[in-house]
Order: sequence, then C-alpha cells, then structure tokens
Amino acid sequence: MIDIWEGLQAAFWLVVTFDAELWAISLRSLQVSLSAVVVASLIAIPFGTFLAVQRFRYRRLAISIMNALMGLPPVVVGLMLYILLSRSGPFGVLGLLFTPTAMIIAQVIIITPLIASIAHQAMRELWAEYHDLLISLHTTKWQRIRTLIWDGRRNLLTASLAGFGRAIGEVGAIMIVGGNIDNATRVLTTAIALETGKGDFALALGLGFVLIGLALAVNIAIHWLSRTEREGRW
Amino acid sequence: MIDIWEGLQAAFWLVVTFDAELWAISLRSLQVSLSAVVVASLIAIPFGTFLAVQRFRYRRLAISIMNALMGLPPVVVGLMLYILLSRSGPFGVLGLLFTPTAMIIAQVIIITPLIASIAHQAMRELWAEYHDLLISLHTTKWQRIRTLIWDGRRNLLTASLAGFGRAIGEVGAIMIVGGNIDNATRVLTTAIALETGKGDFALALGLGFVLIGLALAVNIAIHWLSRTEREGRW
Amino acid sequence: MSNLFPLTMTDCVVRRQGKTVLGPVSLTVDQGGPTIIIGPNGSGKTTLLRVMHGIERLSAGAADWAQNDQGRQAYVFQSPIVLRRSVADNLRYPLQLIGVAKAEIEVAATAWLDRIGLSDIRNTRASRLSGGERQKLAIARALIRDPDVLFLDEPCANLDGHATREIEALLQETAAAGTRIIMSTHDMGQARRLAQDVIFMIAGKVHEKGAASDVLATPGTPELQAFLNGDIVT
Amino acid sequence: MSNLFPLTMTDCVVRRQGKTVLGPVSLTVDQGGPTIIIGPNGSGKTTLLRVMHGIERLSAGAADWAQNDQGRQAYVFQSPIVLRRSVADNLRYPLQLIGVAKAEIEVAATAWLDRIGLSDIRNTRASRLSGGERQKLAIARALIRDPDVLFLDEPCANLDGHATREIEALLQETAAAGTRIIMSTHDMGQARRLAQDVIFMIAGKVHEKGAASDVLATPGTPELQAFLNGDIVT
Amino acid sequence: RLAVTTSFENSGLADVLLPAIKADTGIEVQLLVVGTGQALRLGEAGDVDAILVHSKAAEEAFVSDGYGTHRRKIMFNDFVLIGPADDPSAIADADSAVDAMRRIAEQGGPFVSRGDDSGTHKAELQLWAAAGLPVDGFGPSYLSVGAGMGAALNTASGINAYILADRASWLNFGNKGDLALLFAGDPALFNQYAYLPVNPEKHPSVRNDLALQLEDWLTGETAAELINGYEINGEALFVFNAQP
Ligand SMILES: Nc1ncnc2c1ncn2[C@@H]1O[C@H](COP(=O)(O)OP(=O)(O)OP(=O)(O)O)[C@@H](O)[C@H]1O
Ligand SMILES: Nc1ncnc2c1ncn2[C@@H]1O[C@H](COP(=O)(O)OP(=O)(O)OP(=O)(O)O)[C@@H](O)[C@H]1O
Ligand SMILES: [Mg+2]
Ligand SMILES: [Mg+2]
Repeated sequence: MIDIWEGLQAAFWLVVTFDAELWAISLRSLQVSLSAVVVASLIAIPFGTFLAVQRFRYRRLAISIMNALMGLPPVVVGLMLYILLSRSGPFGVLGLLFTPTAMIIAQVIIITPLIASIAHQAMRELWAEYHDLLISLHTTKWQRIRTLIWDGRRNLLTASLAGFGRAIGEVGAIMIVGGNIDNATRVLTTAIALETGKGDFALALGLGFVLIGLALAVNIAIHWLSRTEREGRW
Repeated sequence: MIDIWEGLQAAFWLVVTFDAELWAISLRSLQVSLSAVVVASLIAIPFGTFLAVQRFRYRRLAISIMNALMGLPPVVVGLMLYILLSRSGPFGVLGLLFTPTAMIIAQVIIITPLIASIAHQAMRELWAEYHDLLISLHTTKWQRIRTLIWDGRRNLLTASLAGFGRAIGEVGAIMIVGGNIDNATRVLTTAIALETGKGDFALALGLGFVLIGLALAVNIAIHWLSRTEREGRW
Repeated sequence: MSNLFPLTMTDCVVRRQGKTVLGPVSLTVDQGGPTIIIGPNGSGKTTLLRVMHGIERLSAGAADWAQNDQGRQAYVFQSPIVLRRSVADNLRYPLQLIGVAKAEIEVAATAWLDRIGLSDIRNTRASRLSGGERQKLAIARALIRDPDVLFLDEPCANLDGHATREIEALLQETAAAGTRIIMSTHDMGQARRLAQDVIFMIAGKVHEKGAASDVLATPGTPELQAFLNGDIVT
Repeated sequence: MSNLFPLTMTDCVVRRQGKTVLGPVSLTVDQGGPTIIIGPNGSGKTTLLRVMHGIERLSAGAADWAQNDQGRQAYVFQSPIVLRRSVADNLRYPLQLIGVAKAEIEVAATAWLDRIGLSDIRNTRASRLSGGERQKLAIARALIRDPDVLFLDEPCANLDGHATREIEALLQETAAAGTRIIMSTHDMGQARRLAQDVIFMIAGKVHEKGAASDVLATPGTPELQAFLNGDIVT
Repeated sequence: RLAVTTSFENSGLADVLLPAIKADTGIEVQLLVVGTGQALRLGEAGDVDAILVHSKAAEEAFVSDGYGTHRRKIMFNDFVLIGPADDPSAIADADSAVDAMRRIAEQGGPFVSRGDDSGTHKAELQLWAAAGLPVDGFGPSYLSVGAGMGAALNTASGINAYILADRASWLNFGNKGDLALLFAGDPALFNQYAYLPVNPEKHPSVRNDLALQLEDWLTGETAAELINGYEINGEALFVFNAQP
C-alpha cells in the first residue's frame, strides 16, 4: 500500500518539476498512439461501414474474422513485424526497425480490427435506419459509406477512443519492434515495464498515473470538442 | 521470413501431436479469459446501459472517465494488483498472487471499461428509440436497463467479444500478477513472451498462431450460436 | 382505487431552442367523455398531449394530477414505437412490467390479438408489420393495462376505413367503460364522431375549446371556421 | 432523356417467412395520370409500391422498366425517414449526391423550404420536427430532383386538412408537369380527388383496377363496394 | 546499436557508461534490453551492431557460426543466492554454492527459476547439475517463471522464495520485501560478460567500425576505472577483466 502512495507522490513530483525526460517520453507516447489511431481509423472506419452496408457471400465469416482479430496478441504482432522489418527480413532495407514508425505500424495492426469492429456495430444500426432511403436515392456504395460515416460520426468516436485506449496502454508489441531505446523509442508503457523489472514500483506507478492522466485528458478534450453529450440524442 | 514459415510448421506440429503442455496452456488461457469476460460483462453491460438511461449531473464526466479507462495500461493494472495482493499488501492473506484467480481479476479490471464503453454506445441508440415508450409505461430504472439489455443483446455481443479479444491477447498484467509459472499460471501469451525472450521465434510464432486460431474459433462459435447475422436487421 | 382527476395545468410553457413550442396553456381536465385535440401541423398537439401525460419537460408552469400515479395512464405515440420483439411479446410487455401472473398475461394477450386481428402473425417480429398493423398493435398495447386515462396521438393516421371504424368503436367502448380518452386527430369526421369536448390549437396556444356540439357546429372564431374548411391557418 | 415507360410486372411474388405477402401480380404501368392504390391494412400496398420502385426483393416473377434508370424515380416512405441532419441539409442531400453545383442547390433548397413552409426552421434538426412537418420535408426531398416517376406511400396520413390540400395541389401540378404519380392512401376522398386510375388490393393480390371514374363510381366487386363503405374486407 | 541482457541494464552500470562513451568517442549507443536468447537472435539478424551478454556456450556458438567476429571478455560480476530473511534452509551457513542448493532442495524451497534460457538460468542449472539434483524432480515448489531478472525477483519477493540472481540486479532491485542476500562468494558463481561485434560480412548494414571503436573504449582504461569504481550502497559490483 505504501507503494501506491509513493507512486502518487512520484507522479506528482515528476509532473510539477516538469521532468524533461518525462515530457519527452509522454510526448512520444502521445505522438505514436495518436498517429496510430488516425491511420487505423482511416482504414477501419470505412471498412467497418462497408461491412455494414454490403451483403456478400462471406460477410459473416469476414465479420467473425474481424472480431477474432481484436484478439491478435500484441507480442505476436510485434514478433511478426520484427521478422518482416529486421535487416534480414524482406523490408529490412527500409531501416524501420527500432524507430517510432515501426511502433506506429504495430499499433495500427493491433487497433484496426478493434476500431473496425466497433464501427461496424454502430453503423449497422444507422444503416438499418437509412437503408430504404439510400437505396431509393440510388446512391453508390461509396456515397452510402460516406453518408453513414458523416451522420454517425458521434458514434464512431467511441470506436476511435477505444482504439486510442488500447494503443496508449499497449506494451508487448512496441517493446519488440521499438526496442525501448532511451531517447529514441522509449514511451510511457515501456518505461513502466522497465521500472517494474527493476523493482522500482513507486516510479513505475508514478509513470502509470501520468499515463492514465494523459489518457483521461485526451478523452475529455475530445469529448469536449465534439460535444457528444451536450447536443443530446437524435 | 523463414521464421514465419517455421512458426506455421511449429503450430502445425504442436496441434497435430496434441502436445500435452500446449493443451494445458491453451485451456488455461481460455478458462482465464472466458471467466474474465463473463465477470466483466456482468459488471460492464448493466453499467454501460445505466449510463445510457440515466441523466445525472456528472454523466458526461463519468463517460469520459470510462472511455479513458479503456486506456488503463495493463502493466499498471498488474502492478497495482501485485501491490494489493502481495503478502505485505492488504489482501495478502488471501494468497491470490500468482494464481489464475489473480489473472482473472487483472483481466476483469482491464476489459470492464472497454465492454462498458461499447455497451454504452450501443445502448444509447436503442434508448433513443425506446425512450418515450418506456417513460410512458412508467418503468423503473432497473426495468429500463433490463429491457434494453434484452432487446439489444445482439449488439452487446460485439462488446463482449471485444473484451474477450483484449483479454486473450493480454500479457502485461497477467505476467506480473500470474508470474508465468510453469504448470500453474502459464498461458499462451506469457509463453509466447517467454519464447521470444529466449530467441525461439519459431516456437513463439507457433504459439501465436495457436492463439489466433483459438480466438477465431471462439468468435465463430459465438457468432454461429447467436446467428447475429442470419436473423438480419430489425 | 382513488381518483386521478382533475389534471390542473397552470401557465404551462414548453420552449425548445429559444422557440416557444407550447403555451402558455392553462387547462383543467376532469372526468368526462372523449376530448379531441385539433389544429394545424406543428400547432403543438403532440406537445400538449405529452405535457398532460407528464413526459415532456416544462419550461414554466405546472401540470399536476390530483393523484400522481402515472402507471394508470397510457399513451399511443404518433409514430408507433414497437419493441424489437414479436407481436405477442409487445403485448405481454406492459403486463410483465407490473408483475401480472403468466397465465393471466396469456389470456389477455390472446384476447387482444384476436380483437385487433393479428393472431395469425403473433410470432412475427413487430418491426415487420405494415404501418396499419403496427398502429393497431400500439393501441392494443396501451389498452391492455386497462388505464384510467388514455392519450392517443393521431391513432388512425395509417388505418384503413374499416380499421378506423373498429378503433373508433373500441375507443367508444373504452370510454363507456370509464376510461378518459384524450386524443389528437386530423380527421374532422372522426372528431365529430367521437368528441364530447374539443380543444382547438394554433401556434402552441389553445385557441378555442368547449363542448363538441357547440364548437364544431358553430365555430366561435374565424380561425376555427377556416381550419374546418381546410383553409390556411397560422 | 429517353423514356422510362412502361413498367412491366409479370407474375411478381413476394414471400416473407413462408407467407405470401404479395402476388402473383401482373401489371403494366405506362405514362398517364395519377394511379392510386387502395386496400385494407396489410393488403400489400406498400410492398407493391416497393416492388415497382425496385427496392423489394422478388421471390418470383420480374418487374422491369423499359429503361433502367432508378435515379429518375423517387419514393416517399410511409413513415418518413429523415437524415440525422438539419432540415435544409435533408433537402440538399439528393442534389449533392448527383453533384449539382452548390449555388444551384441553395436556390432549389430555399425554394422548396418556402413552398412547404419550413423556412423558419431550416436549421433545426429534422428529427425534432412534428409528424406533419417531417412528412412535408420527405415529400419535398423526393421532388427536389424532379423525378419522372414519384411513388408516395400514404403521404398525407399525418397532415392537417390544409396541408393535405396543399400537397394535393402540389401533386396535381407535378402530374401536370409530366411526373408520373403512383400513390397509396386510406383517404377515399383523396383517392377520388386525385386518381385517374385505381388499383384495389386485397390479401396481396390486385383485386380490381381501372379508371377511377369507373371503379370508384361503380365498383365491380362486392369486396370493393364493402371497402368503400368501410366494412370489413379480407 | 547494442543489445544487452536485462541483468546488465538492471545493474544501472549503463547509466554511468553511456554518457562517458558519448563524451569520449561521440558514439550514441542505443541499448536494446532483451533476454540473452533474443539478444543473440538480434545479432544473427544483423539488427544490432554488437551484443553484450553472459552465456559462454551460446556466445561461442554465435562466433563459430560466423555471426560474430570474435568474443571479448569485458568484466565479471557474481551471482548471489537470495532468500527469505529468516532463511528456513539455513543456506547462509552452507560451505559452497552447491551445498546451498542442496539445502534448499532438502527443505523443499520454494525456489524461483528464471526458466528463460538466460545466462543466469544456465548458471543455475549448472549448479543443480553439480549438486546432482534433477530439476524436474522438485514438484510444485520449483517455480519456473520464464521472465527477466527483475520480474523473477518480483515473483520471489511476492511469495518469499529462494532465487539465484546476479549481484547487480539484486542491489538495484527496489522491491526487496522480506528477501535478503544469504549466500555469495563461491567462485562457481562468477559471471563473465563478453562483448561480441556482429560480423559485417554477414550483414553489410551493421556499423562494424563503431562496434570496434566501442570495443576499444570498453576494454580501455576509462572503462576499467568506471566499471571497477561502480558501486551501489558502497559495494563494488563488477570486476574489469578485459585483456588489452
Ligand atoms: N426539440 C425541439 N426543438 C425545436 N423545435 C421543436 C422541438 N420539438 C418540437 N418542436 C417544434 O414544436 C412545434 C410543435 O410540435 P408538435 O409536435 O407538438 O406539433 P403537432 O401539433 O403535433 O403537429 P403534427 O400535426 O404535425 O403532428 C413544431 O413546429 C416543432 O417543429
Ligand atoms: N419481412 C416480413 N416478414 C413477415 N411478414 C411481412 C414482412 N414484410 C411484410 N409482411 C407482411 O406483409 C403484409 C403486407 O404488408 P404491406 O406493408 O405491403 O401492407 P400495406 O397494404 O402497406 O398495409 P398498411 O395499409 O397497413 O400500410 C402485412 O401483413 C405484413 O405483416
Ligand atoms: Mg403531432
Ligand atoms: Mg403500407
């Protein structure tokens, strides 16, 4: 118990003293995870919407696979990406291993199925409502997808926020492809893992509280910006 | 690249030879994650529905916090739980540390906000549809929640499946509170982390493929049982 | 069972987004024959009914029943809200809520299914009904609890001539059995057939009211005269 | 602009869940005055309109337009589907879909807002409109693309006497300008005022059809006679 | 880029060496802290320029398979036996490491093993072998946790178990609980760290020039002073033993 209290103290001091390293690490965490969320949303939201709009033969199977991919274990993603990006791997020449870019790629792979799945579920409801009208207006597939995304944007926020949550707290994959290199690829989660290994629980918890605070701040900021709740229901 | 191929081979041989240890580990993975999903769903679904149904002063804040908690870093959860459960901690007498129960508790903490958040979003739509009728019928709060859960059960499936996905692939927290003890608390993800550390990438990948297969099987089974897609839209 | 009546409305005002949607309206509703609310589109009929039923938030004023027991009121909405369940389950629902015994519920549901002619499709999902069938279901669901007051918002808008007559007969029976009926309609024929009292609304205000025999036969204002002729009224 | 007509329907059958909802129906629809579809609730009016418009899956038979250009058809649904946008945006939407220039869209939207009397609330969310306002919006949205064929499913069910007259006048103008109107209604007065041809349906089949002057004045079958009297028909 | 084992990173020595390296040679060393096996794999794949580990047999295989150019001893520290402060097996009185292990086995543990094929794990297995005790004969009191040094120490602390750790990790370890250092000093517990540059013939992209420059520095006098002088709580941890 003493440790948790010490953790809070550590977090407090880290924050109030504007610890330079903490800043760098936190900013890198944010930058990597936000980039990953943007990229993943750009892929996942249209894809999830497409699955809601389009009936095709293997649709049910595709949805099951998408749901199952939510369970892609980060370590496995990290490992496969490592093999691909390694010097001796097919994309080795790009020199991406142990860079923030590699970490972003890993997070994109991990959160895309999650975002797509939540987006699909949200869009299914809206599609049921709009179906007849959009069919009658003779919309193209792409117009349907765009209309649903636009009119359902508030619901899609939950999808992206869930993706962000998973990305910012993720450690298994980025540890492998990022390498937790000081001043280069160390982010909050990998720093926490490192301190935990050293047994410095107070510092680890302190970093953890900073991370939670960061996630909270991002969520509140986005909620506030989008005013999801203020504008009420349709 | 050779590793990925070897990984597939490893997975193949592990499965066709009914490797006893693999079976034990896989079953433990399933048991831990399914238990966690059941417990977390029992908490999160009513809570998410409650947030959809009830207007109160700090509702927006509660929703933001819930969304932010989706970003609870597993290592931090693991760490705090470790401190609470360790012999010198307040719950040390229970002797739960390094048992599957501790792992279930950790996963419940991690996936409850995710399930609650997705459930909340799904229930918000349904509540908008039912609002007037249920108010007019003079339902109690609890009846409203029950009606929404029952009529929206197909949408809640995505929430639980997302939780399952996150649970089965999670490694950071259960490594700390479970300890990855051979024959006791080793599950697929911690075994993968171990083999990765050892540098046996082929075996690690092999286990990873088994894990993905498992997640896929669970998803397809649940989809099939619930016939989400076959019964079509309302 | 004590008496709900009278309902006393004092200076009720409903403002939405800076626009006065209703009021100020002061009214007393006591026991008696059917009251029919008429008036142009957007004149506030629906809003007035909702205020009486107690499901619309007032911006000013008060609307109070002598006894506050909303469970003895029922409301049929303008566009029928059906639960995502079968036809029969929609009928069972209000009785289940108040804990009526199973056997009794079955008796009541079967009787009402016969009465509205939907016995053949009792197990179809309610969302698949035609517009008219849905409206009849909503009326039956409102009546199944045998309310003391029944509000109906344009209940026959989607019904054919025969069904309209049937519903009118049903409402007359219901009224004769002591249920207070308050209803809006655009069908002046229906108003003449059913009304004992009439409330004529324009632009959110009660413009004229009184016994149907007086008001409809000899309109007291040029506006009502024009409205009955189908001319423009604002 | 080549000719869409005629629409040829041969032995069209719609079965849903083992029940024959429509047909077999064989019909030819050519240019001409308004066709009004009448019949009891659940007789298949909506289904027939949807088959003609090409948005209902046929179980057997075929319904083909001479020229397959669904973009020149428009449909007003029985319960109006409004997009989760403002009133004005709902009107703009069909034009935006076909890439009309912004300035032109504004002109058309403003003109229609005036015509249906919703200019004052152009920026209100469409979901907040009263039942009648919503219906008018849906009609305007269907007409804004100036279709060759216009289907309407009980368009005046929620309208007051004045609005009904207005819409009828609008439809007559539209018909005079060359748009083919096919509409269902339960209002026999309206049928008499608008119809050039009448289709009378019972139990999914076309029971009688012909010029309105003949059919409505001298019903050829006892069923139609009964229906016009408001008696029961099955 | 240099891949190192978790025990090296946990010792804290890196925080002393890296700034000095940067100041003297201008090389910015990026440390990848991984398990020994994973470090060797990173070297084989050419993803790092050199590795610093402590597992003699595996290192020799690495060189003989042509992945590394050579193996250069840098320094050693020692392993220590950690256990509950009240020492139920009385290993503090043991006269050799092997004897201590026997006492733990007799008393019935519990004993936490790294179980991850790391240098520490291999050293532990050698001790068991020398004591003539088969590892799989212990039953549930022998916990193979398959984790890094820090995590294994956390586990041992959580259940008050015996564990073999390197001295540096132990001293730096913050979550000591009721654990205490009970036995140390047997030469059988010495732990040699070696530096292996990755073979540039196999992987042209590795910065062999920097790796060699770093090797020169690590085997030089400044490094010797820093390594020998590195103390935690007043205890020297490492003994510099590179052959110039
Ligand atoms: N939440 C809201 N925001 C803005 N305007 C609203 C809102 N709710 C209702 N209105 C407006 O209030 C007016 C009255 O609405 P109401 O539904 O009571 O009319 P009504 O008499 O029932 O009309 P109808 O016959 O068309 O059903 C309408 O003009 C409507 O646009
Ligand atoms: N998917 C479905 N499954 C089962 N029955 C259906 C389905 N769709 C329509 N029906 C049934 O088909 C019949 C015809 O429906 P339709 O909506 O065409 O009637 P309608 O003439 O428009 O009636 P109304 O005047 O009440 O709008 C109804 O009895 C309806 O219950
Ligand atoms: Mg209304
Ligand atoms: Mg219909």
